[in-house]
Amino acid sequence: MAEKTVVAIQIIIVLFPIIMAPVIMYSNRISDKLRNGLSVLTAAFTFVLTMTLYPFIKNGGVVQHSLFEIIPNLEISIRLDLLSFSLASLASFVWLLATPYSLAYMSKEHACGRYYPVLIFTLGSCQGIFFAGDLFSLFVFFELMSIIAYILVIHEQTEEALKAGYKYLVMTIIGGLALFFGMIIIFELGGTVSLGVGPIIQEESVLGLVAFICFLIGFGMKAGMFPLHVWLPDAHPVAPSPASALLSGIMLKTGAYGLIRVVFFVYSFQLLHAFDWDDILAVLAVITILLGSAVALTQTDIKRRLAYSSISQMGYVLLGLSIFNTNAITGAIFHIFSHAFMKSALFLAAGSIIWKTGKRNIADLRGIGHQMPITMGCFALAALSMIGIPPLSGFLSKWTLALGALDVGMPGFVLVLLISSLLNALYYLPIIIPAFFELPGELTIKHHGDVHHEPRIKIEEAAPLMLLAIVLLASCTLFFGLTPNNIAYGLSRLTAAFLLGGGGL
Amino acid sequence: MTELLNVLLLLFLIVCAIGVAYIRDLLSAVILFSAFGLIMALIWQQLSAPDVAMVEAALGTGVAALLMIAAISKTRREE
Amino acid sequence: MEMLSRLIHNYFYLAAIILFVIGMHTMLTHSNMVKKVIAMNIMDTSVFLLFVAIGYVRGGKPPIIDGIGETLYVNPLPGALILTGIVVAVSISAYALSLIIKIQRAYGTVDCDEICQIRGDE
Amino acid sequence: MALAEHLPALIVITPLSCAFMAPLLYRRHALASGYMVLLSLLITLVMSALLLLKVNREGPLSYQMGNWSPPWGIEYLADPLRLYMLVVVIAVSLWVFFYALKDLEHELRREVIGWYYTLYLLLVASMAAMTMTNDLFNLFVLMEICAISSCAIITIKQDRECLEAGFKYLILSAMGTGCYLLGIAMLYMVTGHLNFEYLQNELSTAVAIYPLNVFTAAALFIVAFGTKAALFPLHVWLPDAHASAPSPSSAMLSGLVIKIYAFSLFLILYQVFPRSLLDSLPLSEIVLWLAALGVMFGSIYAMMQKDLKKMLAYSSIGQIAIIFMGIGLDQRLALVGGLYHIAVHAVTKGMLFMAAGAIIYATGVRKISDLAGIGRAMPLVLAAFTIGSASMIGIPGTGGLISKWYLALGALEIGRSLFVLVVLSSSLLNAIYYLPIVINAFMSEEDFAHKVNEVPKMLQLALVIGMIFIVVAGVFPRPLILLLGEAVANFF
Repeated sequence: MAEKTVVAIQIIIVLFPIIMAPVIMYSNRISDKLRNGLSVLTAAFTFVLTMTLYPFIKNGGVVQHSLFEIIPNLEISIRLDLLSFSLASLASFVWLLATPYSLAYMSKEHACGRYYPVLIFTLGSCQGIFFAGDLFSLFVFFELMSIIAYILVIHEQTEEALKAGYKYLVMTIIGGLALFFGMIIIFELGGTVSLGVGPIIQEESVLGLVAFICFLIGFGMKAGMFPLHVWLPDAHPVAPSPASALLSGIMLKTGAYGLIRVVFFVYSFQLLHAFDWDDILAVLAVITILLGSAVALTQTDIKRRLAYSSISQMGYVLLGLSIFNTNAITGAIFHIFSHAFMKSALFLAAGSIIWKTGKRNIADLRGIGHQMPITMGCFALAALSMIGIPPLSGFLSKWTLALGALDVGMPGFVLVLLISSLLNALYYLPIIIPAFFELPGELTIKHHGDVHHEPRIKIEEAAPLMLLAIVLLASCTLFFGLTPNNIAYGLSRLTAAFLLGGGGL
Repeated sequence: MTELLNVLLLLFLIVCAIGVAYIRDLLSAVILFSAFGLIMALIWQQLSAPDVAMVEAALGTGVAALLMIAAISKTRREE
Repeated sequence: MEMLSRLIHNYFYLAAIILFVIGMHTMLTHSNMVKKVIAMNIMDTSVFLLFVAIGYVRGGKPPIIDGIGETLYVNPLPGALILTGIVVAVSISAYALSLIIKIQRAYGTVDCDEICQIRGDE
Repeated sequence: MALAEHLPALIVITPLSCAFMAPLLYRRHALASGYMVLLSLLITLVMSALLLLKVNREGPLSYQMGNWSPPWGIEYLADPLRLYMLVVVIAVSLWVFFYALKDLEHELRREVIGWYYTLYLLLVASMAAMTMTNDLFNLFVLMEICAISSCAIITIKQDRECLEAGFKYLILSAMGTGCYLLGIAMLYMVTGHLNFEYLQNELSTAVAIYPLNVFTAAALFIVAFGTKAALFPLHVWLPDAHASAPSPSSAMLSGLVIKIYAFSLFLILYQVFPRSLLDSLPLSEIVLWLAALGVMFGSIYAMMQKDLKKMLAYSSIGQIAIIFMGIGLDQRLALVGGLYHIAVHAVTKGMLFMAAGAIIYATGVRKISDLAGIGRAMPLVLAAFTIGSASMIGIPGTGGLISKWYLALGALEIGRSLFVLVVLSSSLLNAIYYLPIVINAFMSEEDFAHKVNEVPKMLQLALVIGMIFIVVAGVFPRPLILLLGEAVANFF
């Protein structure tokens, strides 16, 4: 494929959803069906287009193309390499599943005319982040996505949602300003913010460190890194479930993606390593992992528990990033994939349960496995994968991460992974086990004198579209765990080698 | 001799200015201000600027004071 | 000491600055609006005095050429500028005074403090 | 072409002459009078643009008023920098007038609208002349004209707040001009010149002999222009004056009038004081610190406001401080940022005031808390408000980002990261008080409680033009930035 075609396809991938957003908004006036159809169509089209880039990527192609110059030395440019393709394909895939899921889920919700355009717009800006060829365009799309996602967060418009949304917004803006500060320091030091010129910062300087910390703040905020995670457990649960799935599954990853770009393309990772700047990242990552898991234990709302779990899972990615060897980076990137599948599946399953039964409290979920076996089965599969039970994808990513940690002689990190897995088990199993092996609360009370009588529980699954998305995502965790030579793992390996090899520059 | 006269006039000016600041009766303040203006015109004459002196006497003192008196008559006299 | 003697030597400048400070002080501290306008005029006039004093040449004649062939004139430029200045100052005070009359109609007082009180009560 | 030589004078004379025809025509034909004003501003804009092109091609043009050559005559200088400001002034006035045409019918009594046109054009003419004049005393006279006319377009509404605010403004601005005149006297005393260029030549030697005079003059200038441009802590007059005035006046005052004084101070600092003096005196340092304080305090005050227009007025204090910061940092890139911000903020704040005016026009609501849910009732107006807020915060794609970018870059270049933080925290503070308004307007659950009248097409069109400009300034700033970069290069 010629470079020009690739650039054109990328531009279409980014702009098409953004342009479709107002169209969808307008179509809402004509009919709901048209609106829904257009939304799904846009998501599907974006996914297909993204996948067409695969042959180009498989041949090791890298594109860095400057579109136009805003002010001298500051341009909007586009980049395609293994890393951006991995993330972009992942994002469009999850969107492809979450959009049809929304059709069913949102049928009970208000203000759909606002929800779909925003959902699709966020897709476009997400792809923009992954395809950005310089820090500035990355920043632009990052801010665009963050601010638009605000509308998803506050969709319910309850007091609680508005409060969480405000927190989210303020934190986002602080993060954006930190990014701006970091970016301007890079521009000052290196005279450019392009990602295509190799590591811009190769010498140690105080400003360089300040910029690094700024990037940590800006991207770390989005990735839910301690101590900037405070917005996350409030914002993710209040959003509608498909939006939560996207927020946790994909948008957290944009932060991780930004950090990867910064670590490998803005700084030379040898520099970070030589001056121990990577230790900041490692320490924060460890705290994030342990804290996220520990707090998740105390949560009683299922979506809040999932949100805290996201924090700890993002810690793995950051941890992998702070260890500069192939295994660890592979683990980090593969964990981005597997966490996206697992967490989206979990959130969507939780959403189905809430949609069907209105139950959010974990204590009320006893016996739900009898009522919604498929949904809960998928939930269990994803949760087990989270814990790291062998044939699932979560195991594979943790295993690779652990290998990477051992390669550099850091068994402490392996210990952290083990502790966190244990904690994961501690907070996921109490959801799964009662769901399957106990009876629903109201039935137990009714029949407490008559234990022998096995009550019949009617199977009431959520809408088929919702089931489809959940089942597909859950089977992904199984598939990518069972076959170590799958596309996601392969991409992760290639990307890790590509990043450590100097980013193909 | 002229130096002495100049100094005296300037002292007068300062006294008038301070007087304007302290007198609570606005009409008296305006009258003091006119005196101030006229002394100023004299000083400018001393400084060989007769044109400025004339304008000051006519506009700065005459018209301005007239306007102020008009304003006071429409509002109130004491501060 | 040297500075003091220089100041006394340039007593016009000194007086102008003193007047300027008195005018400004009166303008900013008194709450009556008419008083403010009078003080504003004093302040402006003092600067004009300074200007004219700058242009003055000791023993110079007014810059009127009468054909007799005087040799020493005072600098005519400050005078010309000050003419403009006086006109501008008078128009500003006329405008301010007209505002005062309107304010009297609107608030029933021309005292800044009282107006603040009235607005605070609202 | 003979006419081209006289463009600097024509640019001032055209609005000036129309100023006196407008009220006469208004009595016969109200509509025609408005369009005549519009036309005269348009012609002035075309002339300014022509002049800018000509100067860009042939180099700076010096115009002697009445053929009296400097140092005695008044010289108007047309160099790219001043013409940039001139074009901003005329273009924004034209745009605001476009809005004013319809809005005034609502805000003022019919009899005075003709006079409003006069005052408006006087203001424009004086500002246009202020950008070009190369003579300190002429600048003084123009400042007084500007002060009277801007004060008059506040008080023309004749309600209590306007009158009081107008008087406060008048007195403080008289103090400012008094200080300025004293400063001129100080400089005239030691140099005998009023022309910028001659002053600069003379001052480099005079400062060694009479340092006190020159220092005092510099201090007086900072106080004078600081008062006029509402540099913290001399801003006390601004909030009342800008908030109570009719909306087009607010847009003009906040958008242009305070900036013209900031620009004049900039010209005096860089074109009157020789470079050696600027390096040896902490002038820019003082301006810089006052600006930094102003950025913080302006935003903090704005946060506490309940009235929409008052909030916008306080936010102007923070934004003008950003411009002063560009001047105070004394660095080429920062200066470009500050000057670019003049144009960006002129349009942004103008548009925000217009949006506020349109809201008041249609609903009569002024309180921020009453705006909940208004976004669905008046989407276009609130869209404009949103874009304006975004530019205030410095969200990518709006002009606000570009000026902040250059300011931050300049501050980093000379190793003063502290001021980068100040710029960034101003963004954050802006976000904290602008965003809730926008969010409440669009997201609030309850329907808008007040009756909504239709906003006239002209008002909407004016808002659309503003939005387009802000986005263009954020996406294609290159030519302007290059122009400014070249124009300020010879100051360093």
